[in-house]
Amino acid sequence: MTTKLMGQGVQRVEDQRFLRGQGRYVDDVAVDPATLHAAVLRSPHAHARIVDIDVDAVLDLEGVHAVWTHEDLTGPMAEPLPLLIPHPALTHGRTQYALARDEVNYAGEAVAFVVADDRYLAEDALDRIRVTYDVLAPVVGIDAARAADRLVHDDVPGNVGARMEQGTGDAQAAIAKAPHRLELDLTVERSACTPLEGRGTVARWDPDSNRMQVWTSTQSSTGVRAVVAVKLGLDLGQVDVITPDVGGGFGVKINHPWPEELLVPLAARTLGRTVKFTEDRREHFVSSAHERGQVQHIEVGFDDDGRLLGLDVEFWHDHGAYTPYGLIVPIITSTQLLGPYKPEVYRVVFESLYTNTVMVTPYRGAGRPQGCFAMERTMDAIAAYLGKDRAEVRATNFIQPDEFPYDQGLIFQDGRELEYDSGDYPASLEKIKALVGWDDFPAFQKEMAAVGRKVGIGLACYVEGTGVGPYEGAHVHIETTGKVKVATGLTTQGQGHATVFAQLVADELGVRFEDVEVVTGDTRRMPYAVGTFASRAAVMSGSAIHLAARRAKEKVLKIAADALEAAEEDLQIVDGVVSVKGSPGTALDLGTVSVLSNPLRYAFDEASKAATQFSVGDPGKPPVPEDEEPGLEGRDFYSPERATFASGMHAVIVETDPDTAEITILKYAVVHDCGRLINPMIVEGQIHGGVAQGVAGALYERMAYDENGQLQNASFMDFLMPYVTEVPDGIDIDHLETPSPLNPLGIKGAGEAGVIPSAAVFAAAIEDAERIPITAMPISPSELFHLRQEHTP
Amino acid sequence: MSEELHDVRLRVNGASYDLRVPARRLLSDALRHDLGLTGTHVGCEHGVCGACTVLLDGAPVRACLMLAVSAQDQEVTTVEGLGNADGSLSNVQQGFAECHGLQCGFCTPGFLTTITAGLRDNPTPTHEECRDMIAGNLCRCTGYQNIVKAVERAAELGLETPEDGS
Amino acid sequence: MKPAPFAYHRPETLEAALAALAADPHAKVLAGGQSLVPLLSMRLAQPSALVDINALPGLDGIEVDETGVRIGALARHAAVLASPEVRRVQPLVSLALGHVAHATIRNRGTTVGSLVHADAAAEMPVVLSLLGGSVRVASVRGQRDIAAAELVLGPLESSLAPDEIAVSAFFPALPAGAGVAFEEVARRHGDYALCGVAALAHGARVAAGYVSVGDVPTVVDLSGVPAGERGAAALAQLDPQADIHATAAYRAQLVRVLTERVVESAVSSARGES
Amino acid sequence: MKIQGSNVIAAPVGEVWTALLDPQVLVATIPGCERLAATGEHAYDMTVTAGVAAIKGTYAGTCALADLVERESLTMRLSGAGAPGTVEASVAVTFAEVDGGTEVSYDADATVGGMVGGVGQRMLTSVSKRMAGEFFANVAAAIAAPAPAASAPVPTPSAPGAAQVFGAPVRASSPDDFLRGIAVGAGLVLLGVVAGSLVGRRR
Repeated sequence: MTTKLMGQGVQRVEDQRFLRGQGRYVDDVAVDPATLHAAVLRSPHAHARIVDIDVDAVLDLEGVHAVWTHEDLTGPMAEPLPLLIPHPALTHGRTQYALARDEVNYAGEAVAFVVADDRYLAEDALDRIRVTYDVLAPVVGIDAARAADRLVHDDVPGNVGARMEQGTGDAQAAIAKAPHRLELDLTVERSACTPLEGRGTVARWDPDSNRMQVWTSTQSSTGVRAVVAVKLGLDLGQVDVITPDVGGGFGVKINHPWPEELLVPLAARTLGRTVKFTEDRREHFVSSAHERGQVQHIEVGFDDDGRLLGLDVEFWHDHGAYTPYGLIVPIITSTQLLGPYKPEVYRVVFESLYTNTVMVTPYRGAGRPQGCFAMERTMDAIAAYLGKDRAEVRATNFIQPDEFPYDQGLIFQDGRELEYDSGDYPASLEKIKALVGWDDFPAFQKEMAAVGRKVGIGLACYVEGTGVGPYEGAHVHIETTGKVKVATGLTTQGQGHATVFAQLVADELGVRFEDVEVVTGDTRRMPYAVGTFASRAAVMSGSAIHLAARRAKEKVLKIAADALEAAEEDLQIVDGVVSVKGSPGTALDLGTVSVLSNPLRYAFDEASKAATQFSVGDPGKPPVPEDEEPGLEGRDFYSPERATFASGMHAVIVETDPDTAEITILKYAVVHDCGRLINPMIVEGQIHGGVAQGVAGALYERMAYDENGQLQNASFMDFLMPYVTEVPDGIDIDHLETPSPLNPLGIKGAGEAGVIPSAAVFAAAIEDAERIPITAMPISPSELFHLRQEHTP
Repeated sequence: MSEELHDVRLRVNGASYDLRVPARRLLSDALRHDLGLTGTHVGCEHGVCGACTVLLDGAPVRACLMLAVSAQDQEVTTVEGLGNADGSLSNVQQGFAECHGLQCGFCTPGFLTTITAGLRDNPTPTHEECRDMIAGNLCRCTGYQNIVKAVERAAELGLETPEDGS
Repeated sequence: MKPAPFAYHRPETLEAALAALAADPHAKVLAGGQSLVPLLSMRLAQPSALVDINALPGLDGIEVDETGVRIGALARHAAVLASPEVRRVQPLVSLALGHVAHATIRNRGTTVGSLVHADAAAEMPVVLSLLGGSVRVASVRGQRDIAAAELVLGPLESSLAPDEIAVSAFFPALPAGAGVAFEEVARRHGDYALCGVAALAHGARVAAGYVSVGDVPTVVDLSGVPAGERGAAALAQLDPQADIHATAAYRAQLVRVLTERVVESAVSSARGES
Repeated sequence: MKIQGSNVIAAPVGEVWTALLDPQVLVATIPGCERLAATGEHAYDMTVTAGVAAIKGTYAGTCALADLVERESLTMRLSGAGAPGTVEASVAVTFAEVDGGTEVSYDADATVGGMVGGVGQRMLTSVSKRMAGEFFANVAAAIAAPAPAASAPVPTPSAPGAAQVFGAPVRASSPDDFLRGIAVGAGLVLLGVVAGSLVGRRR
């Protein structure tokens, strides 16, 4: 009997391609001189009316095939892009046009679209387009948006896109009655996903089959498919969307459609040529999406032990110029802010505000880092106020292991109750304290202080709702060769799905891992799917694949039992061979079963010939009896009642230079609980990446907008994505496994976790080293230097 | 007026290619779009990310910071040229496979070329030297932890089964 | 991000290169291209023509004698950094080169190219100024040497005429009994420094050169200034500016801190310590 | 981007005032200015090719002098657009009689967009200030020898309406000046600035 692969650190199958340079990313598709290349003219202004666009000089340029402005768009293409996730609280949702109509609302908004023989010529053409703008004063930053002296959209009073409130009771009353009270004002700046591969789309119109084929670097192929069909007036069945290898997503590629995802197919059909758009780095900074920007006010009432009696949170969310992704980010902040704690009364209200900046959609963590920052800074403040140990105050407020399922009494991002399914927070806390050396730190800190060195330690806890619905599906097909082809609709951008999903199938079906091939994000193979975000892929597609493999297995056993004249329960499948337990001689391989599953028995191959010695089916019934289908396939869908809640705790020790205010990481520790692990190697890789992205967001990366709405650091020279030299040399990781009762595998999502507590944990550690309140993140040496100035009498 | 084209002979992974390209054609684009060697990736086009790193006469350089016409008569090695003659993975590639040194794989070719040259020049690097070897390449997925392990593993493999180092 | 069109010349003699450059006032020289090519791709630089000097013979030399180091226009940073002779005769060159971008950039970028680019944020122009070196330039009109002090007119403006090509640079040797040191603070390893300081101590003379402080490479004479007062003395002669990574006040703090550290280390190495 | 500063020119307010309002002085002092076409009173279209070192771009720009308070103050509104990006600037200029001449103070607010806006703002302030200093030397010189270089107005069909077109004298690239530093110059300066920011990094 082969050992189960679930839980094994199996090496990734996809790496064999990637390591040989045989990955196929969207810009690697249609590498052919006949392919046309697109470029987009973008607004240089943050806020302006378009008076005139003169494209006359473009078309006489040799090698230029076409140019579009909004004037040239008709029907649905001329309408605003869809608002993907409406919400009753989003009373003033606004989305942009594929090409700006009469106004631009951020520097970088698409104004004109050019198609030429190559990208060089397309950019030559952009230089010849003359746009006359009537420049308007922009609204930049949350303060300006709240002041509302100027409006981003004339018809959105106060720049308020949405106002939403929820809670579990009268928090203000609870705070008023509490023995102790505190208030905090906290700020988190903008950052962005910045995957190393930007956005890109290739489209080919096939006039013979009347079909549109689209390759795009997306986190939701089915979403792109649906919108391309609607906007181009095609039937869904005429559009195929294929997601090739994706060079990182981290959230930004879940938004769709990008203007280019519609303009490229439009151009392909209009010109009858394959058309490609590959975004360049600057475009990614000014025309994709950002996140994180939030100002938060917290009022809390607590008792002598630091127990939360009342928590009242108000925050303002900068969602940029448009709201295609609705209120997902602020809703997640407002609910996930609670983390592993159980305040007696909680109330939260937020306003989502328009600014003349790049729009906001989820970035790995999606509002949780801000919420975690609010909650954990509050915990630290309470501990400081009471003179108690920071870990102890947290422990006092933990939901206990025997309290699950625990209903927080709120509505989560998926519209379901915020009910935690499982977890063990006290155990996690003990692990993280041991891992980082929490109890020994004060002594170390004294030692260092004695030699003039400043060190500090921080701790932060989080709970992450993962694996949100509505559903994912899977299709498992056993070929007559015995090879197993698996398809699921969500996409892959580095999570190793081809490996972990193959592990699940190999285990459930009893086939060799090497015989399983997984395809993701191809609407031709699985047209019903949602997408890869919210740490949902393993939970959703993993479960669906597990169930689909089980269906295929049921059919295998039924046919094999018939062929081997044995009872199904006496059969076993090992390494792709079905045999009768105890008598290994009586066996047939899955390929043969596959042949037997199809009454049409041409003896094309050895498997078919081998099959001729067996007879299956009831002569008294039609070859394909009712309720059965030819072929050896299993198809199933997984749709959970609600999200499953992973959790974790990070701790960091930092040193701050007394002279240069440089911040150095001495130790970083993570305790992580995502239920049962499919592939620990891959889960740890996700944590490593999340931690690095967290370090980046806490100490290096920000979107440096000036007061005119110009992004001043739209390059990798000034947007400080860390190199290896900026991340911890080693991350200590310990796992806890509290299985989820909500899915057949007991798993929880792990993709986003690593980044959630970073702002909070670094703020805590720097505050501990400096004895200066840290209320705004990210923080640079320059900013720390000035904080020191302000706090030196 | 159509643009002047220049004849250029590129030697890539041991093979010679004769191209006619405009002077402004970047080496990265010539490799990817003219030669179809799409393993070399373009991540920023201003020389910071390192995804497009290739070996020029054995030394790592940014393909996005070179003109194809300027690579005339020099030996270019891309990720496609790193594997062993028998088709098996090189020690550096093998190290990445064993240590989970890649996730989305987009930045990987630039790391592989850089490390291949780095280990050729220093086959027994210290941990610090392994980190330094990759200090000019950006990766957004891995947090670099496993890439450093991969470099160390590749060095180990190199001692067991030395290669020419391309 | 693709370059605008330009004419291209790849001469094989210096004479041909100078002629090509003289023929077109808007032509630009391409050596390592690590600065120029991104500018071309962003279309911030749109020269009418490029004169690619990479095929010119004899310009990649690194000549070292007891008077100093002469570095040819095609000598890559990496080659200069790897030369033990350079390190022996003028260690400051090697110390500073270690801070120039990343190794991959140094494999292609040229030391002379970075000098004539006249960028106040680059290490090598400061080192050249501090050491009192020079750059040799050629044109159809002949050759001349430009002293470091006259090389930089302003931000990114060197005193080279449009028809001149820098063929080499000379860094004087470190005199016996002298000491040098270099240190910089950058946000990320390999980035443009927020502040960099090079120091030279020789007998009574003590001087420091500043990277990323002010519009041009700036050298400050700190002779006779006691330790502990050097930072303030240097600041009195500098005007640190703000950018998106550092306020002027923070940059001033880095000047204070690094000046004390680096000058002290130059002085002690002059004393033969460390 | 905000830039403030002031300089003293050894000439009476009247002369300085007149010089700044004289298109022939403008066209002669804007470096790389190829053409200046009057589109109204104290309003001009201009085409400027300039940059730092060999890094050049051509900008189509406008320059308008408004809120004129004789010998006291004026507002200069400038805009420029070219391949590298765009510049919109408003400069408040005030004139005051002081010992030894006229103190001209400026308070500029410039918005820089496009590629340059994204990668080149770092050095702008210092570069522009430096240029402002040089400008005053030029203006002083221009006053000493009133714009001999500028050609006489010639009507040109290419000019909007019946505008007067002032051609710039043919000359080698002149030192940077006030207009360059603060106006369309803000963009031009950026060409150099960008070079700085990029080149500083990628030697």
